[in-house]
Amino acid sequence: MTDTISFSQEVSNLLYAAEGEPLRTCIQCGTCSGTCPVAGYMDYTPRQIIALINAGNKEQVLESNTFWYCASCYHCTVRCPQKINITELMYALKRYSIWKGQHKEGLIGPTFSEAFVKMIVRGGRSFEPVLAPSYIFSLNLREMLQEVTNATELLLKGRLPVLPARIKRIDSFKRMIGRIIPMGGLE
Amino acid sequence: MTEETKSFEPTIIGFTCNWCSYRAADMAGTARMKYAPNVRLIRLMCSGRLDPTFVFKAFASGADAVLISGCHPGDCHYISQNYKALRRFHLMKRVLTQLGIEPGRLKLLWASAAEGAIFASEITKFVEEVRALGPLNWPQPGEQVSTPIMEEVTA
Amino acid sequence: MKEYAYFPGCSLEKMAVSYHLSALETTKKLGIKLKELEDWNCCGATTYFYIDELLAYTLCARNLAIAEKTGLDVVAPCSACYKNMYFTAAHLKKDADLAEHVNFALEEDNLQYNGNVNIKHLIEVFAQDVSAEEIKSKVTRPLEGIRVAPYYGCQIVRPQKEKEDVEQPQFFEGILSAIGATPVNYPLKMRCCGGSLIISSRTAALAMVRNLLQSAVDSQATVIATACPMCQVNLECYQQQVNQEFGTNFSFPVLYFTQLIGLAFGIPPKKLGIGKEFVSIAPSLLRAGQSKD
Amino acid sequence: MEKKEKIGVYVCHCGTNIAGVVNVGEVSTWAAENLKDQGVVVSRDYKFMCSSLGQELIQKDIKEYGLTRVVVAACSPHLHEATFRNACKGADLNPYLCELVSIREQASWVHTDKVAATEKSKALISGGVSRVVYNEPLEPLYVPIHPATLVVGGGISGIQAALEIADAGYRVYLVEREPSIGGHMAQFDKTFPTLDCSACILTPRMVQVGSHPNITLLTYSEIEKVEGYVGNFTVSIRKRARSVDEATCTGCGICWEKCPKKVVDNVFEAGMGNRKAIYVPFPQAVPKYPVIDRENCTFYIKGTCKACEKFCPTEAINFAQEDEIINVEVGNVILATGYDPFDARRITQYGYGRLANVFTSLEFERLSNAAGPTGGNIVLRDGKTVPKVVGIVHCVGSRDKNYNEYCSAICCMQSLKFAHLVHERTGAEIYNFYIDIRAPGKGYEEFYHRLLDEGTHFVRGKVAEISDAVRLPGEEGKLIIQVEDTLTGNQLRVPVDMAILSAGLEPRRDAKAVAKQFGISCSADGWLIERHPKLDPVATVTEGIYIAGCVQGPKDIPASVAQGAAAAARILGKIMQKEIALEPIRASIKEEQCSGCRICNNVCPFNAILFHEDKMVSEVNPALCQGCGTCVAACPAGAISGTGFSNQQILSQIEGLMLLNIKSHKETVPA
Repeated sequence: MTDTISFSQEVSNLLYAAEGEPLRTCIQCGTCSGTCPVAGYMDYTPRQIIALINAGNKEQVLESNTFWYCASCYHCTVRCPQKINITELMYALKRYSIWKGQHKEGLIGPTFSEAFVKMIVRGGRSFEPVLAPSYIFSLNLREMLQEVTNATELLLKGRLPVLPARIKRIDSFKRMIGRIIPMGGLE
Repeated sequence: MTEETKSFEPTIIGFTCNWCSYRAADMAGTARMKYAPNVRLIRLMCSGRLDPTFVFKAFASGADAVLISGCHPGDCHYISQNYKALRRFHLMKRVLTQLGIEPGRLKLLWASAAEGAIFASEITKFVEEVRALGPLNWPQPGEQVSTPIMEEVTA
Repeated sequence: MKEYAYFPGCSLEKMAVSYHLSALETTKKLGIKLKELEDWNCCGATTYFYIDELLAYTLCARNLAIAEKTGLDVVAPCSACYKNMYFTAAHLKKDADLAEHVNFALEEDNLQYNGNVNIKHLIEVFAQDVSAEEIKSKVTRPLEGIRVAPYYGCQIVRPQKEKEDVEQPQFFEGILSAIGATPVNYPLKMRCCGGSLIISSRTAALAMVRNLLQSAVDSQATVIATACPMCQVNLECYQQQVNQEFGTNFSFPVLYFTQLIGLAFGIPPKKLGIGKEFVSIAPSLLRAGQSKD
Repeated sequence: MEKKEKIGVYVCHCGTNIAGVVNVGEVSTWAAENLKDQGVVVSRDYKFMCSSLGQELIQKDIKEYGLTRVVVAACSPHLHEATFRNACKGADLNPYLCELVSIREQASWVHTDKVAATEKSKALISGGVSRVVYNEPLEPLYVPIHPATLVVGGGISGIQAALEIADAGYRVYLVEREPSIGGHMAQFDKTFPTLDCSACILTPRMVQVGSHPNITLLTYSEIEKVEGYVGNFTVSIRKRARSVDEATCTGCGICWEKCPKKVVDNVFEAGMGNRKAIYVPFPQAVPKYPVIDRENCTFYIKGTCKACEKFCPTEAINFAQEDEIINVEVGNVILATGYDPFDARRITQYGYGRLANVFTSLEFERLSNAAGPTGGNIVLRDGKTVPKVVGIVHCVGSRDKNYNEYCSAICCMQSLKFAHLVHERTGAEIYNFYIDIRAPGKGYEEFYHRLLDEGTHFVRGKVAEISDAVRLPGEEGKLIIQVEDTLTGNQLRVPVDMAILSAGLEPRRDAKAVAKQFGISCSADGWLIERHPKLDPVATVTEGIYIAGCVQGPKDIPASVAQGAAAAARILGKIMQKEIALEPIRASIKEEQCSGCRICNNVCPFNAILFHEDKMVSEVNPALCQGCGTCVAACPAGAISGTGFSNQQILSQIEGLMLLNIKSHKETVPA
């Protein structure tokens, strides 16, 4: 059988453990978008994204910045009258777009997340200076200067680590991750 | 036999009361909710009518499991008779254990007339549980009844 | 003596070291021991959860498995770590299939998670496990007249866990009252600080920070109290950028709630990491802390 | 060997409802072939068994084949058992020798696997055939119907029901919890969409109730206990002490004028106004007698005052009055206990109770009521400022899985009414925040158009939050309603002076307890369940208990009135019949087998089993027995049999369901 699954189902399938009702139950009331602190910066509001997904407009969804602008504040999720887990939906879209290598040009989100994941795999803990190159060059000049100023001040106040943090059992830690994701996929 | 275990379809006898659980089954029907076709229902006026003989008769007649279903505690049409069913249920579970039958083959389900969805999903779940237990095999004479008798935790 | 397994999380190692210091100092005063989790790893932050859920659950489960061996409840001071670990534990409890996957990976590190760990946010320890009376009894320098904006942020209360009030909780205010401060009506106390958008979507995040700061000013607060390293850094360290972006003139102190408690307990400011902030705290606050010497 | 029964099996297609999944032809042939030994002499399938042609088919067979038993495999017995029993009766076969097997609700509608559904249908029919052999001919029990009716709840629905029955010449006991009848409708100023004055249309009805010779009005009263069954209920009513003697009180009003104790009226005035400790809820109250609110009366608290007693010209004040228990006999009951408004405090982000100028719909009703605390002036909480911008929030507590999933049906129209009143009285700018406008009643859509024409703004979007977090110029001192205008995709911050939360309807807090008291059930939402959602909307599964108005689900005034009248009509029909046939499902004790152990005496919840000390045996009183069968199962001597559900019937049905009655199958079952 050549059952083609809808984009809505594809996205739903990416929500491994998220609870909540399926996207098709959305009543388009706009509570999520009314609540969202970032809605004004998004190409489409969260409600519109759900409508586009349910309509099967995959390209339009993946090319939008909406899910990269989600701040994970979960405010929409706790208010949704249909109990749709909208924040997890945004995660699923990020995942989908990274896996497919398809996303809007000029976004910092995708490169930053990749760098972050690699860093944890290498050391087990977060080490801010490693992250900087992943995004610093995507910032505009003014933002880059801001970032450097901030880093300097943090360093002066003793709030920035000089040496990368590492957990002790890093080898077994890496093998553990290897059981979930083949290492080649990340390194 | 091997073929039977491969696609074992248990047969389950279900007892419902007339007021809540049978109506829950009706509700599941009216709402076209789907569930496994392995359960055959017998309507009683009340779960309190359930004579333990019925359960043993069902097992003796070849049923792989028995479902007892009634109104929620406190909602009985006959005031409190479902509590009597509850007490008999615990008793029957013990007797079954002593006879060497897995107590998981007897299930008690409270379902109100509005809970068609719960009724349907619980039946499907139960069928899966019984499927996992396999066909009911009465212990043969001389066979050791391995299930410990007194370890059961009473609810 | 109460004891907890303490998961500081990556930020508290350096970036939010003052949170770390003040958490240890204040809990000590209350007779609580925070025992740092042995060889803990990053909780995965938000990033892992959108890259690969299974991997993210495994990262959290490793910490949970280590904690389980101690038999103690886990305390996380960072809201994101807390949320990640809380929901990892919840999902693992409900989903046997997921637990099996995760435990398969944990085997490589000779670990196993059996689902028996409670996770708490540090502020819950102060709000629930310790009574207001106990806190009051340790206060030597009540923060009288200090108007504090209690900033809850997001992930302490959201997503919803049980039936608790996620829109207008009051536990933060309760703690502030216990140390003699005046919690102000801070209408944006539940709104987001922008989180990691400060990196990925700078303009949006700065606007969010601007709103939060403005609301605190409008509420006539002296200081914002936070319970999350991310919130603290966004609210405090980016004020200059906010000012550049919006032509504002913010210079508003943002402290961890544990630092405020520490001041009220009479702990020397230095031991609480005070002095590491970009925006110096108002002298009045320090004075309030020290006045009854 | 007993005489062999002749059984007819009838398999219904129910159009495609059954035949679409179950192979009815195969089932029917199978029954004819395999259940021959059980006595099946004829087996047929037919498109619609319940049609008159289908029934005639059965009747013809009964005559031609001399059938002694009938098994119909069709829908649930709760739907058509009576139909087929009557058909058998028409052919002179005792109706209780007919057995209904549900292969629709239990097979075709719930299974997708056609083979499995067909096999299951066969087993179910086999069970029915095995059982019906042991069915006994029974005669229904006839009991007289008491011509009086109890109506619980004095809102518009209960009022309508009471008047219909009383006008027909029968006694009605109308019980109301509050001091006056009138219900929520008495609190409203206008009714949608006609904008009739609510009081003008309601009060004449209330007066009629108060003066009707056939209505015994019991206000400030509650149901204490209900016993009996259809036709013969005994109801205990607690008439709470009013502290006012109704026989001497003239309702002159001097007492509440003189009473020095002011109390915030949280019931009738929704907290917007005050009353006295001795009070009538509103001027047109029926009955006109006041009550003393003992929790707030100075005399009951401190032991002094008695101002009311001093000034009462007829010495009607009686501080020592006690609750009275009144027992009444009724044949039928109507429950019309209405609804509670959704508590808007639960949605904390809407700020009700925290932000002063957020109002609930009930508060607004009082605010806009000419007889209300502001004389109908729509003003802010300060009591004087007229709002310039008003936001009306729809769906508060409705259509939201966090609160109530259902649509409360009346809030759209209620909101439109509010918008109109605000427009008319203040000229303010009005925003309606809605998800969908639901205006399905007569004249409702037209009313919506009228509002559009009046210039009311309609913003399609569920309000995210209402706050006092001002940020932009022009927001100072206002409430900010944050919402997405979903039609443009823009996030809006709408500054308003007043926000009205159009709260939904909820089941009464004690609806569950009331349902239990009267032996009926609630849906998952908490509304009482009707016997059939389409065809029997005011009856319940318990004979003699009817429901009307919002107790059954959210509805507007016309629908509530219609249901009140409908319930009354149903009951009048029953009263006219003078008696009712009860199902003869009863337990009976074989005296010679009874050991006199008295176990059955204790398990019976209806005290229907008597013990004869002289003979040392127990006996069932058939009028009290409800037929649950618990005693049958409990009797250690097997001396009790339950008609209609005997051991033999059920044990045989089990064998039938397991197909043990079929020779070929028997051999394959391991010993």
